[in-house]
Amino acid sequence: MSELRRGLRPALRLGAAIAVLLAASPAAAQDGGIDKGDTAWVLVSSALVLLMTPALAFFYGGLVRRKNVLSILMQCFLCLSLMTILWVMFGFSLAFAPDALGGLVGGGDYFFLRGVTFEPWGSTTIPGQLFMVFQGMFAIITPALMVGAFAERMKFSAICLFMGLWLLLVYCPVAHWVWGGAGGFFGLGGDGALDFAGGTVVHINAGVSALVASLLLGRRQGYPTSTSPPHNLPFAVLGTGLLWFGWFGFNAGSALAANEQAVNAFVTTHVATAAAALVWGGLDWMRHKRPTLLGVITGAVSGLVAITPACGFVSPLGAICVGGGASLVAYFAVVKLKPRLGYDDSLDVFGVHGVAGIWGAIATGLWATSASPNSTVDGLFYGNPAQVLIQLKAVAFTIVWAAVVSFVLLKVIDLVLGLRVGEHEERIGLDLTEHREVAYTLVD
Amino acid sequence: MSELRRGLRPALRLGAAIAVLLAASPAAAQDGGIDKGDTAWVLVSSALVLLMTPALAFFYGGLVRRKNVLSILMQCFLCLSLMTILWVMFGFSLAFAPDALGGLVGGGDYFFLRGVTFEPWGSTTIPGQLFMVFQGMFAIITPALMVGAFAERMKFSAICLFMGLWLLLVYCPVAHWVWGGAGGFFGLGGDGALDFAGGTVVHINAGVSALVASLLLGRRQGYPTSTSPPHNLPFAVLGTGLLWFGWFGFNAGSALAANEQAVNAFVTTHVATAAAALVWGGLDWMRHKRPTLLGVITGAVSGLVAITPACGFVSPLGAICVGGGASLVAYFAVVKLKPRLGYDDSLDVFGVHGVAGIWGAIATGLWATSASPNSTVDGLFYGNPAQVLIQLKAVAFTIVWAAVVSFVLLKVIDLVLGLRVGEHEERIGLDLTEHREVAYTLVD
Amino acid sequence: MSELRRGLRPALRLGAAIAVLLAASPAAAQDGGIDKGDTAWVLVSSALVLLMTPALAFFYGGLVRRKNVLSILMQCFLCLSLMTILWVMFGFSLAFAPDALGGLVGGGDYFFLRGVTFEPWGSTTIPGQLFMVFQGMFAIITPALMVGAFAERMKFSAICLFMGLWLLLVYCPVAHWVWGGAGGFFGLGGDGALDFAGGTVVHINAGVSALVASLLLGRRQGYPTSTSPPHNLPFAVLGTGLLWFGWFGFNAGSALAANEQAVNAFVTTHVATAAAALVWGGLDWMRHKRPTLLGVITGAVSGLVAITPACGFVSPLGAICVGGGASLVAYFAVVKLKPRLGYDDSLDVFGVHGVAGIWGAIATGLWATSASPNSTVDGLFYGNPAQVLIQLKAVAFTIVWAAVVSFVLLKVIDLVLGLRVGEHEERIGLDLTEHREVAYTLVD
Amino acid sequence: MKYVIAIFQPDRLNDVMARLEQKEIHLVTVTNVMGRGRQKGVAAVYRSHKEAGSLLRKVKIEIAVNDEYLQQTIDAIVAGAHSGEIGDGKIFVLSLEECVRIRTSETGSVAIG
Amino acid sequence: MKYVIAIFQPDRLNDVMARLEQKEIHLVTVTNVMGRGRQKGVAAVYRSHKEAGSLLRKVKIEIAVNDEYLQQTIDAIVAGAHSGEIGDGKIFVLSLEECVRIRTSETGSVAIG
Amino acid sequence: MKYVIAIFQPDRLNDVMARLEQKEIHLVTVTNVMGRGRQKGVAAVYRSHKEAGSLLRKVKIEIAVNDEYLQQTIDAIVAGAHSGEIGDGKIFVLSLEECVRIRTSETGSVAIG
Ligand SMILES: Nc1ncnc2c1ncn2[C@@H]1O[C@H](COP(=O)(O)OP(=O)(O)O)[C@@H](O)[C@H]1O
Ligand SMILES: Nc1ncnc2c1ncn2[C@@H]1O[C@H](COP(=O)(O)OP(=O)(O)O)[C@@H](O)[C@H]1O
Ligand SMILES: Nc1ncnc2c1ncn2[C@@H]1O[C@H](COP(=O)(O)OP(=O)(O)O)[C@@H](O)[C@H]1O
Repeated sequence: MSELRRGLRPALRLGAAIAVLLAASPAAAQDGGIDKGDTAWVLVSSALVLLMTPALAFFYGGLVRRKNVLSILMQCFLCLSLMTILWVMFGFSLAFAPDALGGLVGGGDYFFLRGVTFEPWGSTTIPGQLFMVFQGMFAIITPALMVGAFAERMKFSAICLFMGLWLLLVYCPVAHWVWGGAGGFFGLGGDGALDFAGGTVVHINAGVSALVASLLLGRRQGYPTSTSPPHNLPFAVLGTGLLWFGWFGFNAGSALAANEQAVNAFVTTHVATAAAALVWGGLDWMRHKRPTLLGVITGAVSGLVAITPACGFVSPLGAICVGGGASLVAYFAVVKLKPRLGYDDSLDVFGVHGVAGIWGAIATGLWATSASPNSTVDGLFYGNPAQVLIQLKAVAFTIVWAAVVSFVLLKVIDLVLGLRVGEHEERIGLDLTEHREVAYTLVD
Repeated sequence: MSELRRGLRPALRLGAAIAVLLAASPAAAQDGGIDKGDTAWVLVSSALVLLMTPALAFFYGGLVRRKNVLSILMQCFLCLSLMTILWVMFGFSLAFAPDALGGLVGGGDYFFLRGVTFEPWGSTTIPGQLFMVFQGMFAIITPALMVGAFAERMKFSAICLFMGLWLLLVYCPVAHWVWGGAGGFFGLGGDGALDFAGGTVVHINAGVSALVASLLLGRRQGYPTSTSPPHNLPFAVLGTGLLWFGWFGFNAGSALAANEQAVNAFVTTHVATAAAALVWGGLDWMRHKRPTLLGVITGAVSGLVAITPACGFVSPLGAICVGGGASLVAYFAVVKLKPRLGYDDSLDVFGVHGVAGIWGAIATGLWATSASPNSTVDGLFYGNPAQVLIQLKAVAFTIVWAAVVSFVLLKVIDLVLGLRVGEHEERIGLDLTEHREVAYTLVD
Repeated sequence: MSELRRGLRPALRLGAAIAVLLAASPAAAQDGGIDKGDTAWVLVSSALVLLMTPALAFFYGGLVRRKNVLSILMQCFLCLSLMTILWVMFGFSLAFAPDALGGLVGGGDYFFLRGVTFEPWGSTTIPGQLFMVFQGMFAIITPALMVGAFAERMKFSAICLFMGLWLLLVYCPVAHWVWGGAGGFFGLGGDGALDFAGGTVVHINAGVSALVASLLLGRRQGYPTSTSPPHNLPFAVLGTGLLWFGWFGFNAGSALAANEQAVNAFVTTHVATAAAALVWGGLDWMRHKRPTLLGVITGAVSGLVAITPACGFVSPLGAICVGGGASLVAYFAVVKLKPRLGYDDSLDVFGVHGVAGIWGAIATGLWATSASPNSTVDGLFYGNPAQVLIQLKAVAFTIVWAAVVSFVLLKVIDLVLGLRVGEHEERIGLDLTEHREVAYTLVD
Repeated sequence: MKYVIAIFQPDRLNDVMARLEQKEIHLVTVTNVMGRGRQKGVAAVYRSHKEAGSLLRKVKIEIAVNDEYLQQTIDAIVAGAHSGEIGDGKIFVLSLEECVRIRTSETGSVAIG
Repeated sequence: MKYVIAIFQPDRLNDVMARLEQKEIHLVTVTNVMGRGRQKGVAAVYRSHKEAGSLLRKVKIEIAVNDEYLQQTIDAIVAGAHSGEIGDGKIFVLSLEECVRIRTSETGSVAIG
Repeated sequence: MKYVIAIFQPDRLNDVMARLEQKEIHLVTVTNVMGRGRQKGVAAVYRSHKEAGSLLRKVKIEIAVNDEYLQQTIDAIVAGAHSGEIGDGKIFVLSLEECVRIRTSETGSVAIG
């Protein structure tokens, strides 16, 4: 978000201005450029993003079989707890400290939050600790997104190890390039790749790694002939509702201020999601003579994914295109591509997050407009074709890094622990075999 | 809310004042009277109101039979997506653009959000786009409220068509009269009908239309003898909890600022809801020797409905009366009126939203007090009997418009598409026949 | 929070300063030291704390048997409604009005909210009514916490009576000592017991009373041999997710401002919870060769409990210790102590809230550091051993008061109404016998 | 003694129970089942993946009766469950060798009612 | 061979299972059912709409045994499920013609255990 | 006529149903059950409280067939449910005295199909 930063400057100059203005009063000194309104908004946004992980747990958990629902929820709570600790110890530093290894990753300056203060972060008007925890919520949900690809067959121990390493070796570097690095992307990002709230860092990253994981894990028993329908669709719908709600913190919160840019991100996020839900529903209707609810919520999530990198840069009408397009590409990936290639990405993490994420990153290069508040960049449709190439480059970098590192990690873990549970365990279900619990009593 | 507007002015004069105060600094020019604290609060409120629609989906979904729960959730998600798109394209303009057709509705000035900027909206201190999206959330949930009346028997295609037209032809005009029109109510509202957060526009509107719909649709098979109990009461309770939570955004957010008026609306909303829940529980206890949970949550929702128009104008103690009274009238409507008249308003949309909404509008005229922050109007109990008549007139206008237009719409749609699914489809359930899905697996 | 108050002063002096600064403008006069950003944050926090009670209802409800889930939800909604009314009528005054009975409790000055205005509360920058409703949310959830100890066997009528009296006779006095009293703790607290967001008032208070209740009620039929597993673990997980989300309002909101202290409380709350979840999961893993999800969520709640009194005073790294330690002590209490002593604290209210609450209060005395924003006190590990004793005294006072008064109340109610339902009712389940409802249909 | 098993449409349960009441047959055990019959199930679709002819919800009731009650039990069920449409269901009769009332340990015909 | 069907109070399941264990009867199939018996169900009320005498939760177990095990099976169930209160339930015994163990395709008595 | 009851692993249901289809046995009733068999259940643990050998999810199907169809019904079930592992389950055959199709009131063999 070197770009985002730039985007923010005006707002921040303003923040500074206020500080100056108040410098006369004792208050000012004490307050040191922290804006109460901005702080309130980012506090709330952090809470909203936290909620997205339980929300995701239900979105995924409702789609698996009864015997595996707890394993999904457990893996999401693993992310909530493990990633948080890793983040405050190493992750934040690796992502946001000054360059190390020539910008591949951040240095150790902030290990254990050393030097992360309550002073305004960078040129923002919120405390550094708040920026840290807000970003920490992103570091929780991103690995959690991959859970949908492992579903119903991966060893919990292997998941713990993989998730932890993945955060440090895949997420943090990419986050550093896009948001934390001086030049970003090994200095290449200097040319201004746009990613407002995490299209590359979060969705492409997780989506591609998920694909790799599902290929290495292999298919579930009986896939595709006799896998069973979602055991509790209302749970998936509940998850979607909470995701939509939380995503406002994810996207609009990324403005790091309660300003016009946040409002723009809020509006575009909402509109794109609605458009995507409509499109997927329509495709179902045409294809199966009935619109399905699972289709509509899958579309909504695809729209949320695609608008993530774009939300601060496009207009509400542009957002309709970004969202609508997201459902088209994701629908194609889920309904045509996956069956054809025959991999078992159980809950379509790649189809929804990977493919719609890539679409979103590109679409940002198409519909970005400098008319958006605090934004200075135009996309193809506003006369700046170059931006598309810049976006493509960022996408390519992310895909390659995520794919290669995830592949290596999984191979190694397979040797050390083994990735997959036994046939018998898979049949009985992970809840009982991996966690010694049953989700619902049949008789009590 | 011409009245509300007036109510807001002081706060806004203040906002202006600040702008003046800061005008010296470059910041000010750039900030143009946007208040970060107010913006943060309305951003959050918009998210809270969005959450109310999934919440409503679970409140309703838990009360129907297993075989129809998805159809309810689907209809709510239809509102989330379709209404959003219609709103940005036409709805907002029809509701909030300068008068057209002599104030019957807004003009086309804001079609496709043309001219909706990030400058402060009207005399508020929040960006116009934020006001637009906040109001858009109201346009989503209002039609969704009617879902409870169609439940378990209406064709999805007919619902899509009806909902869309209803938004443009019923909701937008009434919203324009009450909040968007110069004089409001064809200039009659100039005399100051009070509706803080949508008693007439939202609840009476939806409640009355719901009654019309349930009359035209006719009863469900086996009603009333062999309709079955709520298939999942905890879902209905979950929905209620989330509604209560989201309603703070709905009511306190309608102050469009984080000011004393918002606080008053927050407190009265909370108190009225509690009182209503207690009263309904008590009535159950007296009548059936046991308080029922369904009674308590129904009471809570009735209280939320009734306080909606009043929340900014009454005192906390007044709110206890508004809420308690709401349960009394709604209880009567649901328990006595409906069985007597024998219509099948499946989930009591009319009883709860219509009747309690009417009560709330009238009660506003009884307990309104100019002692409330930013408020200038007194009700009957504070020496201004006239206000009751003004309220009644507003109610009457809304009822007539909603009833007549909804009736015509439904009749036409019945001819074009047919309103009701076949007997066999109704028996199998709408989830499978209208959406090709099953909510819960029995065996997996 | 005499201490907290002190902690706040700087910020408040600042607030004042701003007022002075703006005094020139008409705005100022009108605004009277209310800060929009702070108000926005506390409005949101109040809504978040409200959500915690439905969240708790699901956390508990998922853990009981199908036949009793509604009784749990009902008892939580009883708190939502009854406590709210009692609070506005008497509770707030008893807790926060000037001393009566020599500081044992607050006087009647604020009965029926008389004299509770929209002017800034005390030295804060938020309206008095907002402070009142924010505190009211605490008065709702605290009694609700005890529901887990009564579960599956207590008469609803007895619960109503007990809860109401408990609020006025146990909660309000302790709240007055800790937060509302001049000197606090009969003037003893003057030496500065630390309780940022309610370790003593909320968790120890409820936990100890819950233990007393479970002892007086006796065990459920068939406990411990044939009690059955959680009927719906996903519900408990949903509750935990929402609790984690809402707790940010509970803890960070207790700063009563969107300032650095709120940020510190937010970060420590999040980190402690994550650490606690990890530790409990680890203990399970070691003890049963598998980590259980119920263990992880129980750990998370223990962490949230323990960090509550500490969140504003400790550092993020200190929070890891507070949280990790919480799981250790709570695990011991739940897994070893309870079976040994053989009481049936059905859902471990004492083990989780009582024990982890006591740990948290003590831990505050260990890890408190004046380096935290707006904080002036150091704990043992920062060279001030005295603080531990001060904390222990506060804990002791709370335990004694809660235990004695609860014991008396329950004994009296047992005589008047009887505490426990009949054997037959208990077998059939409270949903049907106490509330005439069934949670889930088996056939419809 | 006979053991009667009947499978029919869930929404007919109330009618059937009522009919049985009338005939003084009070004791019934009800189970939630899924059935595949003549009435081919509608195929469910999840992300465009068709679930082959999914099973339909049905309800199963079991009634142990003395031989003289058999006919009216069957009649009551048919009367309550009949709609003439495919999917109405079936009634199966098995012979019951012994019956024990747990509360009293009575056996045979007396224990049935 | 006999096919034993027993219906009793859900909260008795653990006891019954334990008793059966003692008698070395390990193989059991359990189903969640609802029953209307002597013990009249409590009427549920939804928004003041009374649900006529609602069904009560019961649990049903099925056990296939060889004839010589029949008596002790019945005894074990009675011992575990008996409370002397209305609602205790019933045991039904049907004759079992054939039994096949899917894993080994063994049939008859040997396949039962 | 025979009344066939089979209990097997839930994840085998699709295979079994398919096999039955092939043999033109279309009418089946499926129930969700829990079983305790040879295959000892894994003990579940809640807050370190062990649930003694918990029951495992199984699925039960019931099929009424005419005698001549019996063997192929059994074969189809075995073919679909067999995995050779403990837990595969059982098939039980009872004699069926009467069968009534509710829709038409037909009885006997004709009513079965
Ligand atoms: N021969 C049978 N064996 C087991 N169950 C059966 C049999 N015949 C019907 N059923 C059950 O009865 C239900 C209704 O049967 P169906 O054939 O649809 O009714 P109809 O005969 O009126 O068309 C089926 O779904 C199935 O559950
Ligand atoms: N004749 C019967 N046929 C089918 N089910 C029965 C029969 N008698 C009892 N049951 C089942 O047993 C349960 C308990 O029966 P009930 O009459 O209440 O017990 P008790 O005979 O001890 O009073 C009933 O709810 C019902 O499910
Ligand atoms: N004698 C029996 N009576 C009732 N149910 C049985 C009986 N034998 C097996 N079952 C059912 O079949 C299921 C599988 O039985 P199991 O013994 O595990 O299979 P296998 O014989 O292949 O080891 C059991 O869980 C139980 O539900």
